[in-house]
Amino acid sequence: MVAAIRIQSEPFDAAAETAVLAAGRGDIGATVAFTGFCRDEGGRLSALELEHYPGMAEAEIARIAHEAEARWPLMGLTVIHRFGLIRPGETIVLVLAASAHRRAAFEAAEFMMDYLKTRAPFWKREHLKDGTVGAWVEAKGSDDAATERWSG
Amino acid sequence: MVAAIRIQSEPFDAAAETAVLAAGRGDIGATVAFTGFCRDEGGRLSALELEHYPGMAEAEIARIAHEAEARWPLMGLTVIHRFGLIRPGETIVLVLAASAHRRAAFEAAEFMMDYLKTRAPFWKREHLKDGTVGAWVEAKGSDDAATERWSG
Amino acid sequence: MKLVYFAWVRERIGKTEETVEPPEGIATVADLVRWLKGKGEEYEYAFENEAVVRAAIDHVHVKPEAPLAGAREIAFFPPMTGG
Amino acid sequence: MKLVYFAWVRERIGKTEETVEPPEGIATVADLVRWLKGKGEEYEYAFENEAVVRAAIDHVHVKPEAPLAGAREIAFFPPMTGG
Repeated sequence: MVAAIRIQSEPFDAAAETAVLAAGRGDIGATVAFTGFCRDEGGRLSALELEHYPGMAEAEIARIAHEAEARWPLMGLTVIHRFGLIRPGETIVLVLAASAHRRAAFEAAEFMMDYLKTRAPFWKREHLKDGTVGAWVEAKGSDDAATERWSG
Repeated sequence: MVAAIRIQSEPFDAAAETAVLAAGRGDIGATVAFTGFCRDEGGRLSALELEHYPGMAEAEIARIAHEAEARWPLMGLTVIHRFGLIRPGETIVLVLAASAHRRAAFEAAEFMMDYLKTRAPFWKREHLKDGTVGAWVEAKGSDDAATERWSG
Repeated sequence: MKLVYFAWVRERIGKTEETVEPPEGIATVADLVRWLKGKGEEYEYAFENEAVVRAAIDHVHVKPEAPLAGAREIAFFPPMTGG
Repeated sequence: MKLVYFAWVRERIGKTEETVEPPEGIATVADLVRWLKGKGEEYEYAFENEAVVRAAIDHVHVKPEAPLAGAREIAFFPPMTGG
């Protein structure tokens, strides 16, 4: 299985990605599609700006995907991460995992997300409704803790 | 939040369901869409026949959904379960959970699936490639174990 | 009292549903199963392993010791295999 | 050796990338950070809390004790907040 990894500024079509993954296959029993959205933070935000490290973003996500493939019997894995200016309600990230059984698909998708949050070189900055550019979003200890639970 | 629950013979459109759930909302940060597919079991199967208990199927899934809503801060929950003759590669079930953060969406979707498997009144029977109607699918102990881990 | 059957319980009994009037003293689901098993081979066969067959009263899962009082519809079926 | 900076590390240093030639004896990422901090206030500010800034050599995350030998591109950035 080769993971499909794309870093792009354009929106993605989760349904089309799922269709591509499952097309003509009788062995897939379960897909889990995680979609991350830009929240408006109680109406405060006009957008999130996502900066990334081109080249390393693809390489690091590929390393995480290889780790997932080694842990679970996956039949498909698609990761799309957007960059640039993203408005509230728009999508930021898609992780799509396919397997014969549900547990592997759920766990692989959650593993991918936990590692993406803490290891993929992306940084978010808030753009506020009042027109100012706000602060860089701070990394959360809870995300490190979520990643930690996969080791050991 | 009111869960959307549908029992139907027709296929569903997971992307359209996600769009309905997320439309015009700035508070949703994560959706997890689980899709269950009919496998061909190594080419042996021509279809799965799904029998259900009308009335109780809706009621039982609503009870499971209420339990999920009590456990996680959900902003949307959609469950669609098909019945009738379903061919390999076709979808059987969709569980779609939305929340502000990813962990709640992942856990609620997995919880719903574990309980659907063991408590929702549906029964599968195999139709084989050779034209015969095969056996009723036997319940798996691993599904009971998966449900068990949510209690306590 | 209306009884409904599903999957292989339905196939073994040979009907989808029926209305029965059990005698006095049949107070629980377990009592009802015992009484049905006395009605014929098909019921004997369907309930040959009583621990496997599940029951619901008015669309709610119940245990064998559940009382029948007030029940409108009682369902018998194998362990569920949906999802 | 090419250095690239991201997010607030980039903003504090005031450039996206630069090529530097550290003197002999600068053997690890930690050595490089110490040397950069001596180059000016903007580096002092960017690395004021060294434990927070992350590094990568040729697109792979590394620890401060990682050797620089053979490195083509060294990146410095804050903890990641993607996903």
